[in-house]
Amino acid sequence: MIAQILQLDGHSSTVAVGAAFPILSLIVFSPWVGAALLAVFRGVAPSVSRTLALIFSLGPLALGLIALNAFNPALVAPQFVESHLWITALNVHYHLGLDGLSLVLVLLTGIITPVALLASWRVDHCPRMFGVLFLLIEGAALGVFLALDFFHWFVFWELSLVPAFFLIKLWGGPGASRAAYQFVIYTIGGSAFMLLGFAALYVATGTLDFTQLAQLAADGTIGAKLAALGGIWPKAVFVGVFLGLAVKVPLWPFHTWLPSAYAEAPVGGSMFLTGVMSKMGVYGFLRILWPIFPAQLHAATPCLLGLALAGVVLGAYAAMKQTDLKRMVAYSSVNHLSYCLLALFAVSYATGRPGLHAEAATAALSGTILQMFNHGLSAAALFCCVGVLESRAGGKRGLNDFGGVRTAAPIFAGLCGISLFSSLGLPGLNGFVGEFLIFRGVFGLHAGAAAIACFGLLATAIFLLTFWQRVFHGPRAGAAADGKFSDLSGIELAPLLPLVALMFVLGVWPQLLAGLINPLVTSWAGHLVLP
Amino acid sequence: MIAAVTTDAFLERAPVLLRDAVTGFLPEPWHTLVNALIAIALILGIFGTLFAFITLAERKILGRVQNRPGPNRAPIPFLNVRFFGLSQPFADGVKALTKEDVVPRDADHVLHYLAPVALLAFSILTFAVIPYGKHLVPVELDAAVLYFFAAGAATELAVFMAGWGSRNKYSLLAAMRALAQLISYELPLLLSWVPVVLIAGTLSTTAIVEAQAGWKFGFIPHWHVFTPWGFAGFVIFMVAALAESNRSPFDTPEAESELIAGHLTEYSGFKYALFFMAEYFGMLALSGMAITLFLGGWRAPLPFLEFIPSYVWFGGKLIVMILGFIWIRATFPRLRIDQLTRFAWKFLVPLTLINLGNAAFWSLTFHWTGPLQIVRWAVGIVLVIGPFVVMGRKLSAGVAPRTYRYA
Amino acid sequence: MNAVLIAIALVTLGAAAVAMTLRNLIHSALLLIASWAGVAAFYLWAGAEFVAFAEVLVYVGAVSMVVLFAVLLTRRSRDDLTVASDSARRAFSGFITGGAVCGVLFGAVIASPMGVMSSPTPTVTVRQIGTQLMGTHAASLLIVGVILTVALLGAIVIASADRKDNSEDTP
Amino acid sequence: MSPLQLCLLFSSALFCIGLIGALARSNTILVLLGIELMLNAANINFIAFWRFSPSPSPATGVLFVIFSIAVAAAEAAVGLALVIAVYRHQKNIRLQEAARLKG
Amino acid sequence: MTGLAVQNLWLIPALPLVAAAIGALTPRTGRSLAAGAAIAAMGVSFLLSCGALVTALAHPAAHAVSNFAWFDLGASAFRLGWLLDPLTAFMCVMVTFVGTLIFIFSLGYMHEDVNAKQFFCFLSLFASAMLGVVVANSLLLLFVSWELVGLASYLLIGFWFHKPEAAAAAKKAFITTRIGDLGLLLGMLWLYDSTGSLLFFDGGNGVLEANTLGALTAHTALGGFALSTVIGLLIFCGAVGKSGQFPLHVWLPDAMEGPTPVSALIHAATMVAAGVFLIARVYPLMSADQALAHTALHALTVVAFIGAITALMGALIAVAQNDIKRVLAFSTVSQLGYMMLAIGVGSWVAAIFHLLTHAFFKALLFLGAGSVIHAAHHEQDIRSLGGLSKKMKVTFATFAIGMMALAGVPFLFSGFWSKEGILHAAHEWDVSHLPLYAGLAAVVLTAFYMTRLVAETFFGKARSHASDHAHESPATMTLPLVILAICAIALGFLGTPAFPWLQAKLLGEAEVHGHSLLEGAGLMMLSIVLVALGLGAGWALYGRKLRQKSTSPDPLAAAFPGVIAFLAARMKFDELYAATVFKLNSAAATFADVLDRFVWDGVIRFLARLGEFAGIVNREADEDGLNAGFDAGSKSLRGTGNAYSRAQTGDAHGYLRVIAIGFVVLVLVVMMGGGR
Repeated sequence: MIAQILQLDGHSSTVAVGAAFPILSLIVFSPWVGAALLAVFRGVAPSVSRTLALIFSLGPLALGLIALNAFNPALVAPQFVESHLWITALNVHYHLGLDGLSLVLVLLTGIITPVALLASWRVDHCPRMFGVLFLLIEGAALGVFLALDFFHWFVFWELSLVPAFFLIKLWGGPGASRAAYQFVIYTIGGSAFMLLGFAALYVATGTLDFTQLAQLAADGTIGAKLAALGGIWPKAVFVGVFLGLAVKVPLWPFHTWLPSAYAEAPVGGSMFLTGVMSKMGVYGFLRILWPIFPAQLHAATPCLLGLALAGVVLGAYAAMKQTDLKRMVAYSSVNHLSYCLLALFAVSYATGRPGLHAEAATAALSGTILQMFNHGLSAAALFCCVGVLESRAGGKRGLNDFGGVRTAAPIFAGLCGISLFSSLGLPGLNGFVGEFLIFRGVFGLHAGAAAIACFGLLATAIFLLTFWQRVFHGPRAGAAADGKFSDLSGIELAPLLPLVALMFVLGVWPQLLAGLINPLVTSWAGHLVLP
Repeated sequence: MIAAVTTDAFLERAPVLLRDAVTGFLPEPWHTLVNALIAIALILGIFGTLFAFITLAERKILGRVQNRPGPNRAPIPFLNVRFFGLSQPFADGVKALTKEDVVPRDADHVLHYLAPVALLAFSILTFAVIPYGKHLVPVELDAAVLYFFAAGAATELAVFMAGWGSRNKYSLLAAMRALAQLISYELPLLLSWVPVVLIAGTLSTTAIVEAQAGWKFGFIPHWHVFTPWGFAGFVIFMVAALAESNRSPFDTPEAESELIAGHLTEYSGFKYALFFMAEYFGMLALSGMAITLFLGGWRAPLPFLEFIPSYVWFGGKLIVMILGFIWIRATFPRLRIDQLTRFAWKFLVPLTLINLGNAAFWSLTFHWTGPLQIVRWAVGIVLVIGPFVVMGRKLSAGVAPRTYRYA
Repeated sequence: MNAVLIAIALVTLGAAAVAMTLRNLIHSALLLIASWAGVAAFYLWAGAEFVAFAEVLVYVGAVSMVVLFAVLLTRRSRDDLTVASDSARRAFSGFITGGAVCGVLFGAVIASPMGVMSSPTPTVTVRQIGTQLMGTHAASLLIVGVILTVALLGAIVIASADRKDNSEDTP
Repeated sequence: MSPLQLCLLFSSALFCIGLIGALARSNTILVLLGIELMLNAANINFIAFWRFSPSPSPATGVLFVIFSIAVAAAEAAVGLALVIAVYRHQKNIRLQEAARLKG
Repeated sequence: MTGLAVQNLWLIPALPLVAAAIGALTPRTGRSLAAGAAIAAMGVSFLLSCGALVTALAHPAAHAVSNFAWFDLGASAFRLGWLLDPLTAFMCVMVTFVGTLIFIFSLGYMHEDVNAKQFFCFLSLFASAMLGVVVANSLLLLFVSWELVGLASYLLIGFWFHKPEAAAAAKKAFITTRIGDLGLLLGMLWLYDSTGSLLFFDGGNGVLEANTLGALTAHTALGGFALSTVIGLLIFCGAVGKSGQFPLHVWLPDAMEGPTPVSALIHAATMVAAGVFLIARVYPLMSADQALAHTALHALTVVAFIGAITALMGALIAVAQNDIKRVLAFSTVSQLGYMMLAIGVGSWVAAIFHLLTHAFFKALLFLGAGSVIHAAHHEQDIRSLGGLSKKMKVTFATFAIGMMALAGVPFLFSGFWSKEGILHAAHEWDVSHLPLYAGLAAVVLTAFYMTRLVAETFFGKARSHASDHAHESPATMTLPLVILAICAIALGFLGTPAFPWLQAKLLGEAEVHGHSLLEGAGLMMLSIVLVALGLGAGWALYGRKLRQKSTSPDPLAAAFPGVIAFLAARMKFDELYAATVFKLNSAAATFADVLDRFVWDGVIRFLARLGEFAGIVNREADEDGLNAGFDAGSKSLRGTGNAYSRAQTGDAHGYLRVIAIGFVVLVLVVMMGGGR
């Protein structure tokens, strides 16, 4: 209805440009408008600035839902496309578009950001700037998910680092400064390679538009053009882009910045980092690396599969060894995101080989996207829970600093438990469907990888249950020993409840998401050929 | 007034037929003018009489409520029969007319004179668009509701003129208070009928009444008040209307114990009577508009009662509303000015905004059927009750128990 | 037809002109309200019913109140009555400039050839206005809404006194 | 003289009255009111052109006036709020005395 | 009475789920609401299950299904569904009936617990999941419910989570079963990958239907086995975990840390039987390779041997346990081994029969034990009990019935008939008779340890303060005992060889073909003798000379101290796993951590130092060379700005005037210019 009034129409706007309502630009820039406003209003009361930030962070969600209403999942091509010539000399277009993948991630961002802001409600140190940075980072992430031209895609990609840096450094824990620098320099280092790669790609092809590049890649012309550059360029371009993305995800062994960054960031920051920022990397893999460099990726997959498996298994095992709860959850993120990459690499691995099942590839790719969304929810919820623990224990968050919390705070224990079980892929909660589809796909594409990855599942269960057992069970001990450990207050419930509700809803009714992405994924899996 | 539709019952058409019979004696070009004059005369006559008897009814009912008889001694002139004191209003009128008209020396004479006139003129203007019956709409306007409230907006001006023109600090203070109150409640008043316009899709009063035709299950009328948002809107409208017409419990502008008689302090005699009359007219007009917007206008509540002419229904509803006003006045104590403004801004305005969203939800889900219909109602009701409870708690949280530092 | 227009114009202009010369601010504000009402009458004359009512609602109902409040809130003791030293010069230059603009405008209007306009009074229903507002002009409507909200919030922020002053009042 | 020209003359006159008021008066409130008059004059033009245009169906003039009224209301609110702020600061509302940005 | 259509079968698991939701959402004080909802939901589910049974028995051979799309996947959709056949129906009736009784029992048992409402919430969740397992027509839906069953079990074992042992036991149970579940998951993936479906029955396309099975057996997978063998064995892994089969049985005894009704419902009657049910459900798949002559191994052979080992091992360990619940727990392990054995030797019907009878009498035993524990203030050591037969007459009588049913006392008790069926099937198995011998040995041992249990618990004099002051439990606890005891006797007559009604219905046969009891008389005589032997030995050792003090030595342990100590330590399985699997696990964790901390981080640090050095070099160059030029440029810009700012007078009138004059001038220019 609203969509009709705004004359939004996924079908027609794929071709007609300009006349349509620019909903995607609104999605991207509405948080920035909020950030600007908030930045201008100095001296407003903290509660006001928090509320304002929350309201503006809800904007993309509302707009995303409007877009969802008008979205036609049956179409594979990007919808609501906005394309305007921007820099003529570089053939750069301001090009935004929304397909099922982007939509899912836009909705995820729209959900996680307000929830993270709610979880940071108690941030006392300059809440206005906190809100500003959060809105900035939200806009940047949305820009990454919606941009279809490398130029501003990269701008958004890098812009997302700046607020993240300040969020970690200024609001983080004792080691925050070091972690922030490590995080930013590591990721920028990766991005630099990527920029280099795209520069070379531009020289070779003359365009930076993702859809055009993918088209060229499908034709096979891109390989020829890169080869024309000569030397090591064809390989170097791929490696550069790969490095940029692999650091961001992160792919094992480029993940060492992650635990400290996640652990030192403030609660809301960790939630956003794990919920949204880590998805940017996987999104890059799906949107850029895989469509544009299918052949190179295929050639590298035997090695990459190994790395992804290492992420799955060793990530989980490393988590088992952590005593800092935040680091533990951070490592679980490494583990979960590696599943996504595992699925993608398996698809790429099987491309062009005999016995490729399109159904398996469909399942793997669907699973990847579902897993991205679901991991966003459950990891954010877990970080939120750890944040609550941390606030109760006066900053301590060791595995052994607690005991018997379930006696002291049953509601909190229940919600945290649901998040934990969602994270370890209990059926009936959201995590299961994605993991099942990934395993189903990977098994069909590379059975051995699936079998090894099972160890990851087991290890995940072990360390998450250890977390649960040590912190929540047993006699009351540590920070929960005295009666001061209170159950959740209303404002602490606020971020957890929507997340947990979504876990249930998506666990029982995955069609909500699967319906959005299925045609897209099916078409991807239907065109698996090497140029 | 539109031409009578011959299919209606005779009684339904009677007023129009009567009017046409009168105008029929005149040549064609005069018809419009004479019709308008007849309408004006009728409105003035009927509502004037109604005003007179409402004042009496109010005094009598208040008396009864407060355990005293109320006015009962005024006799019918020359006959010396005390017919329950029914002639009291006329006696009052004669008294007001014959009293000396005192104007303070320093007062701004023009404004002092203009204030009651403007007030009465504008409140009479509002009567023009209310559909009193099936064929009884004085002026059919496309933007009738907007017209109604545009005309009503001028009352504030009159209050200001009265307060400022009197050159009396109590008058001025009271006028400022009155203005603060009027402006505060103008907002919920305006916002509370927006959902009706949203659902009915029109600003025309006749069309809004038309939109409330029919019955669900054959006995629940499709009046707007019988929907979650409509009920909330109606209640808010009535609360705001109370405040707009300076009725108790929102009668702070004329609070005798605080400000003598408010902006009316320097008025006496007939000008005072005019103010008095204008306020009652305003109340009547707002009631009429509430009936039109929420209570189905002139429509009968049950199908088998349709044989009773529409204007009778309208009149009946109007009288019920007025009695409600009187009842409220007899029941509630007066609010303090800060409570009053806080109530408007922190409670009514957010509530109306949420109600607007509620109505939007209602209109977006018009196609829901079966069990979804239940969901629709449940959501609607929750959207009314939830904010009411939450904000009600917030509102009363800091207020009760009340402490009086200077009292 | 024209007579009505001329009457409306005379009333409106007269009220406005007198309002601009009066020393009593309240009177001039009230006269300006009369002039706005005249403008509303002009809209009615031109067949723009909705705009007319909106004009009354906004100007007569709302802006006038704000103006009157502002006048009352900024009254000083006797300072009001003193005439600024440069007021004659200012008035003179104002008249000269305004007259020049007036002359230019009148000249332009009279000089421009306006064909015979015999079109009937156009009708525009509220429904049309509404659909256009929510349709083609939806973006503008949103922007105006934002501007209004921001302006009102800003006005409150600017006009509100320091918080300390009225802490006494809160119970 | 055609009605349109009359309308335009009416609006020009109103505009100039507003302009003269704004220029000649030193009271900031009156200056603001003059500006309001000028805005109204502009609105009259919109309506006039809409009323007498060959094809008035799209109601653009009306919509323009609606937006204009909304913006004018915002302007009035902000303007008068500024007046009050200035008054609180310098105890009078002479426009020529409010010439400094620093306070 | 009309039956329940398969389309409405989902109601049976849904009702307890609703009860669980109610339990979860009520505050802690709402325990009567939670309990009432749970019991009511189970009761209604029981009635519905009876309806389903009526439907199923009307056409016992039919597999009525109701499938629906869950979510879109590729060109089609991923589908789930419900299945109604006699197997499902019998299981449903059993689960809901036993469940209802146990829920009622819990009312009394958990009366004093502050978290009782949580308990009923978890129980309902469990019941719902278990019924989900039973009615599922899709391996995935079964797996989903299966995992939820595991979750509920986890929550219930850890119900007294403030006890560290309970928390640890819960985790152990979850992790151990999950190991098996991974096998099940892999099997499921493999099955899905090779057939494209996970529905059991789907109008000819289901995985348990003939043409799919044919395709599965036709392919060979790893090591020359048929695909169906490999998949079947992987699925069996899940059953091993869930049903406490060797070598994943270690969690089941520890699970007795949970409240006793939980032990009765989950770890005796239903959940642990889910593994057996699973294998019975996918029996067509498991047995698909039977027709293949050239294969090295049949899946069912593995099942049979695992079952036999488990049966014997469980019985052996049970002999040396002293905790009343541990004895019963190992007896459960042993009985589950029997069931697996039955399936392995090809008679899944016998397994299900035993499953049903076992559910009743083992639930009875556990509840009886619960009653004892409740009365004796949570004293569980049989050495400290004693003399309860006088004080708790109802409990003693019903417990004795359960004990005799378990021990297989002939003819009257259901356990005899179902066990007889299994031994009979094992006897007829032509691959090996080793399982039969193991089974027979377990018969003796079972009778022996049960006699010991009863003698120690109920006879003699009270050997502790707690058992001295024991008194009969309330009616909410004894009533279920009585009902279960009746069932423990009556149920056996549904499936006697003379009139094997249950077996016939399960197999989908319309008519019941009875056999003469004399057909397997030899074997039956043998087992009767063995039961008598076990009972006699038990009575001789423990009954004749009753224990006097709780510390007095065990006669058997006195005779064979080494063996009994080994058995009492549960054959040192936990120690074995601690030394191998756990060590490996923590070594892997340490490896991963060290890799991260030192190797990868070291690389990064090195690169960072390199960058830092480059930065230092760069800064030196900048400060001296570039900065000076910029300073001069910026100074001149500032001057221009100063000059321009003079025009800003701040006089608003002035601005307005300038604008007006400018306008006039512009208009004049345009007009003079000819109006172009």
